[in-house]
Amino acid sequence: MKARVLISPKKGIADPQGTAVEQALHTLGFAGVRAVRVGKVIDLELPEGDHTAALAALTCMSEQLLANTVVEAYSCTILDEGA
Amino acid sequence: MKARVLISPKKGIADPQGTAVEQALHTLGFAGVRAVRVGKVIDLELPEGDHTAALAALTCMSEQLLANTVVEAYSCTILDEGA
Amino acid sequence: MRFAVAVFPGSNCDVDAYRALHDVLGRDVEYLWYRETDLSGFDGVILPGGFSYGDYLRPGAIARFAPLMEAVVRFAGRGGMVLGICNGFQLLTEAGLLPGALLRNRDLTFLCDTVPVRVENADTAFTRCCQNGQVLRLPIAHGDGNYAVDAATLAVMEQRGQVILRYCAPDGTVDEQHNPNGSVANIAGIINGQGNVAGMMPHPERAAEELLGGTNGLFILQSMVQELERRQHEASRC
Amino acid sequence: MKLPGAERTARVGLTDAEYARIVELVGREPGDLELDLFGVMWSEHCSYKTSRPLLRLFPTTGAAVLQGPGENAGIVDIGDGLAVVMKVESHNHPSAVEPYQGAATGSGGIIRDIFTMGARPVAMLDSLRFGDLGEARQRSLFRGVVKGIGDYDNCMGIPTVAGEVGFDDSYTGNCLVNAMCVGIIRHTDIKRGAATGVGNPVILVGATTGRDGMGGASFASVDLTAASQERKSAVQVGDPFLEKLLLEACLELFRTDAVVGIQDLGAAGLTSASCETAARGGMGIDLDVALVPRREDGMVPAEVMISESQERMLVIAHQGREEEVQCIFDKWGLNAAVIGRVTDDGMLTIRNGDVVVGQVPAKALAEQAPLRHPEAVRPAWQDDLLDLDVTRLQQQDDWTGTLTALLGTPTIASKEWVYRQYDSVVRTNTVIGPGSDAAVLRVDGTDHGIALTIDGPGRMCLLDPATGAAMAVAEAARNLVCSGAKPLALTDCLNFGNPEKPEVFWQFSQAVVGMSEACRKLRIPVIGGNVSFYNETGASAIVPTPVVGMVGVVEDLAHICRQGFGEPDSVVVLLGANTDELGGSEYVRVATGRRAGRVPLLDLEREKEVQELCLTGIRRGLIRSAHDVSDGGLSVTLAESCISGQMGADLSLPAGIRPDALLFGEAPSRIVVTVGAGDLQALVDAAVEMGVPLAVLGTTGGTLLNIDVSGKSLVRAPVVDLAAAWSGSLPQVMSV
Ligand SMILES: Nc1ncnc2c1ncn2[C@@H]1O[C@H](COP(=O)(O)OP(=O)(O)O)[C@@H](O)[C@H]1O
Ligand SMILES: [Mg+2]
Repeated sequence: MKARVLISPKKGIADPQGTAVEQALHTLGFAGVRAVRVGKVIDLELPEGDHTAALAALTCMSEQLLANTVVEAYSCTILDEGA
Repeated sequence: MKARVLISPKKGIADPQGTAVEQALHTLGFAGVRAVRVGKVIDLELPEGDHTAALAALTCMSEQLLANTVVEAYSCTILDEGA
Repeated sequence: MRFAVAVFPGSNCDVDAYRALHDVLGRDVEYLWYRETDLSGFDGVILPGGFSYGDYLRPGAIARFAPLMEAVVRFAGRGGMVLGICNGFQLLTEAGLLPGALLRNRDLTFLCDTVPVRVENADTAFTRCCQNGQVLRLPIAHGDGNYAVDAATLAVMEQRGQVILRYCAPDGTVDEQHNPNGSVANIAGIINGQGNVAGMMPHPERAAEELLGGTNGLFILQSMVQELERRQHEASRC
Repeated sequence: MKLPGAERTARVGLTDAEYARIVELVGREPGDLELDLFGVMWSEHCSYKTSRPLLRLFPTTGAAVLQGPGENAGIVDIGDGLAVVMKVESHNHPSAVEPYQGAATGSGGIIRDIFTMGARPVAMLDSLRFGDLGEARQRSLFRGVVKGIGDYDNCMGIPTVAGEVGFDDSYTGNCLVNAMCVGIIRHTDIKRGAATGVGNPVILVGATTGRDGMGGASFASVDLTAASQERKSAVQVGDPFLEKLLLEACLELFRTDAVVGIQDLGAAGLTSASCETAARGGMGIDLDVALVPRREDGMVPAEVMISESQERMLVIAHQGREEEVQCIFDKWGLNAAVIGRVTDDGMLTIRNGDVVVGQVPAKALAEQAPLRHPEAVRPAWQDDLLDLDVTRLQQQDDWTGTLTALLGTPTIASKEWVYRQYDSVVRTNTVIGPGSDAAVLRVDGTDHGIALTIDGPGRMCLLDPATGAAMAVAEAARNLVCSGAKPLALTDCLNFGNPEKPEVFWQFSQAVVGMSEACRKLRIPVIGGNVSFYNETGASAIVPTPVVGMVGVVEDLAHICRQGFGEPDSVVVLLGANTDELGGSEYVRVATGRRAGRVPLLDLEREKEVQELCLTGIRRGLIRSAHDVSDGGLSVTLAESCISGQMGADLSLPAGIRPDALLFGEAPSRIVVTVGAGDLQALVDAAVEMGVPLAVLGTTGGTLLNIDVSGKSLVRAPVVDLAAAWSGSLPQVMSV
């Protein structure tokens, strides 16, 4: 099954990259854009099986490897049922 | 309103980060994980207004700046209605 | 003959390029601030290495919209010579002046080294002082040098001789073992279809003095100088 | 007697006695905000209250010293009207929490210390310590720290040219990350961090201010503690792009004469920058926190004053030049806000809009923290460490195997895995980059160069802190000499455990004494430094780790040396003498699992003579390569010279010493050099004249390293095999 982990800088953690993108968007004329935060999206495929177990595995992967939990928050979702 | 742009490597384009993450996950014992692709998630806030116009603006930002369409695909979503 | 070395916020090999052209080759060089819009009076433009806009989002993604880049696009359109080195190469692909894109290095780490590269086409304005097949030792220093392009475009580029430099073994053999960053077909440098815009990850400007470990980069820089001399000569004949 | 407000004092980490002193200095009970300021400024980190009395032992003067300790960085003359500005600083604790950002902001902080003096930074160095790389956590710290340093320095366009990495279990909970920055400046361009001239504007430039990096500070007010608690863990995030702009903007600003004084914002942020500049200038500063550009809402004055948001500087400009300053920072897209004025009352006055929220003497905050004199007691276990029965070390046959294994231990193995991630050549001044004993940079517009190194042989310091610290100085100087430079000055970073423990304070005092003595004997002044205490988790402290960063001058770039054997048929010569000492060596650690034994004798007179001979030989063009004997001993030095030069050598060592001590003992004051056969006599003559022992070991050439003793081959191996063990080790360990 397909799954997705979204990883973003935690609230209160500075995001210089987000700031730079925000400024660039302003320069391009998108004046109203605010609060830009840049994170990562990790798409992956898991063996078919139980959703709850899959989510537990994703959480485990995120805690151990995918996210740096000192500065990043993450969220996991199962995207579909079929292969 | 809050919006999100997801950016991922296009099919057929190498994804060194995805490959590295997949290998690391295998090493950690998540043997069944496949097809890992690492992209970016960009969260931002737009002035309240029309959804269609907002999506058009997001597409414009993505084409021009947020994604490099030579190697990346993107998708835009409005996350909520209220401020 | 006047060279412009572009300076974007975050450029940092602008100095390296300036020194090689000015101090070593004795050429007329000027730094050009990214807000400038006028390239008249310049014959060649160097887009230097570094981290324009901190490489945020993607290397070159934000610098591409600098006012100076509009002038560079026009300059290139008129046939002006543009060399993008490292971050400059990334910028040229982002701006659409060169095909393809530069992804994170295969091993995901920044790589500082001096590596052999083979000259694939010595019949260009940027390589005319070299021989086909000649192996140059050039410094590299990048985190995103993994050249990617779709197969169809690559086929056309190969056919037209647009690949000018490839990573190789010291004896010139091109193989995966001597590909430092995972670039498709070991590509280290390319040129556009018109032959006036080139981009490369290796730093020729850092290989211009014996004291600093070698002068192989001069083959590239001298080629540019010769081409511009040739152009001047031609212009004066008309 | 308990003073009123004493429980507030404990909250900001001060003692009752310190509180009493504050009341005396301020002339009344301090308010909450005022107490917060004292809390951070009188912390060990900012005030050096425990270390200062001892640091006075260091020799800090000399003909070449233009600025000793006390400013943001030290400055030493290198001739031609030019000077080197340098400083090393620790970022150990932040790196242990978040290795990438901790190391990155460590680089950022030390770079600001250099350009705040008016200098352009030209080189970075780093000294790192971790626990056992067999543990995943240690690998991830190592990986994160190296990437953090690389990403920051590379983006700044400052070459990282040298460094060192060591491993020991004592660093498991306390990795060490010491960063050093070196700048070059004209004497006439030196800036200082002093606020002078009544009415002159105080301008905060660079990044906006948020609640970052207040993890170290506790607050006197209970409310505030609650509000800040949530952010206490907030990791400081480095923005090298912004710092690059700040650097260029400041250097551009210095080309005008609008600046009176300037100081970076480091620990204790605006508080330390304002009270220190005021105190140095003998003036006061009156500032309004409402004028500070912020990136977060609802910050109270104490948070603004104490925030450690990165990439900010405090500029004191001449009155009337505000617009000019503004203009330059505008050009670089940076904030510049006039937040106050210089006054003549000696007070740091803090307003929030119209309301004065705090007012204390600037000098009291910056300079008058009462000194502490903790007890120093030699640890009871010190003698156990010294106890090593070398007769029980097995005298086996396979010395080649032992050497190969030693070459692969992380502490000795090639650090290319690290320095490949650093741009070591940007700005095109790097003549010798990482991979030799010292880095050499050319000095623009002259024939001269500077050589740089950073060293901290911690293994010896545990066994004998005084000798170990002296060895750090000796080894740094020796490394510079091997590259062809005359050592000029040093900056140090003293990494220790909790100084309130008498054993730790004993280690610290011993180390300072040892270092001072070495500096005096070798005539190398200390021009700045940093102390990092409290490097311990649970009950265990790190091994004492004094680290020395040193600069030397290369008179003529035509005469420099690398460590590799460069030409075949060169004569290999040992300067100095071998001893049978094995204490503290990596060999003993591998063989017994202990860091043990008496450290080898360090004879500073001998050290000096060996160095002088080597430098003379290089300057006279006799010596072709030079590499000192350090970690792993003589055989490792010889192997490294073979590997670096991709060339073998056929050698025979003087007999009379047990083979393991001969091959692996780490006695100091030894350098392996090569000379052309025709130059050998000249070198021998010089050695005799200077009274330095010297031994001809053999010749370079071929593809094998062969080491004989009394006609019997002890070590015999293809250089490619040794190279594989040495170069392959870290990449392999880190690929897991
Ligand atoms: N963290 C590091 N950063 C940059 N260079 C490093 C680092 N660690 C080691 N090096 C380089 O690797 C080489 C060997 O280091 P080291 O064994 O500590 O040398 P030495 O024993 O001569 O002091 C030196 O050139 C040094 O500068
Ligand atoms: Mg050495």
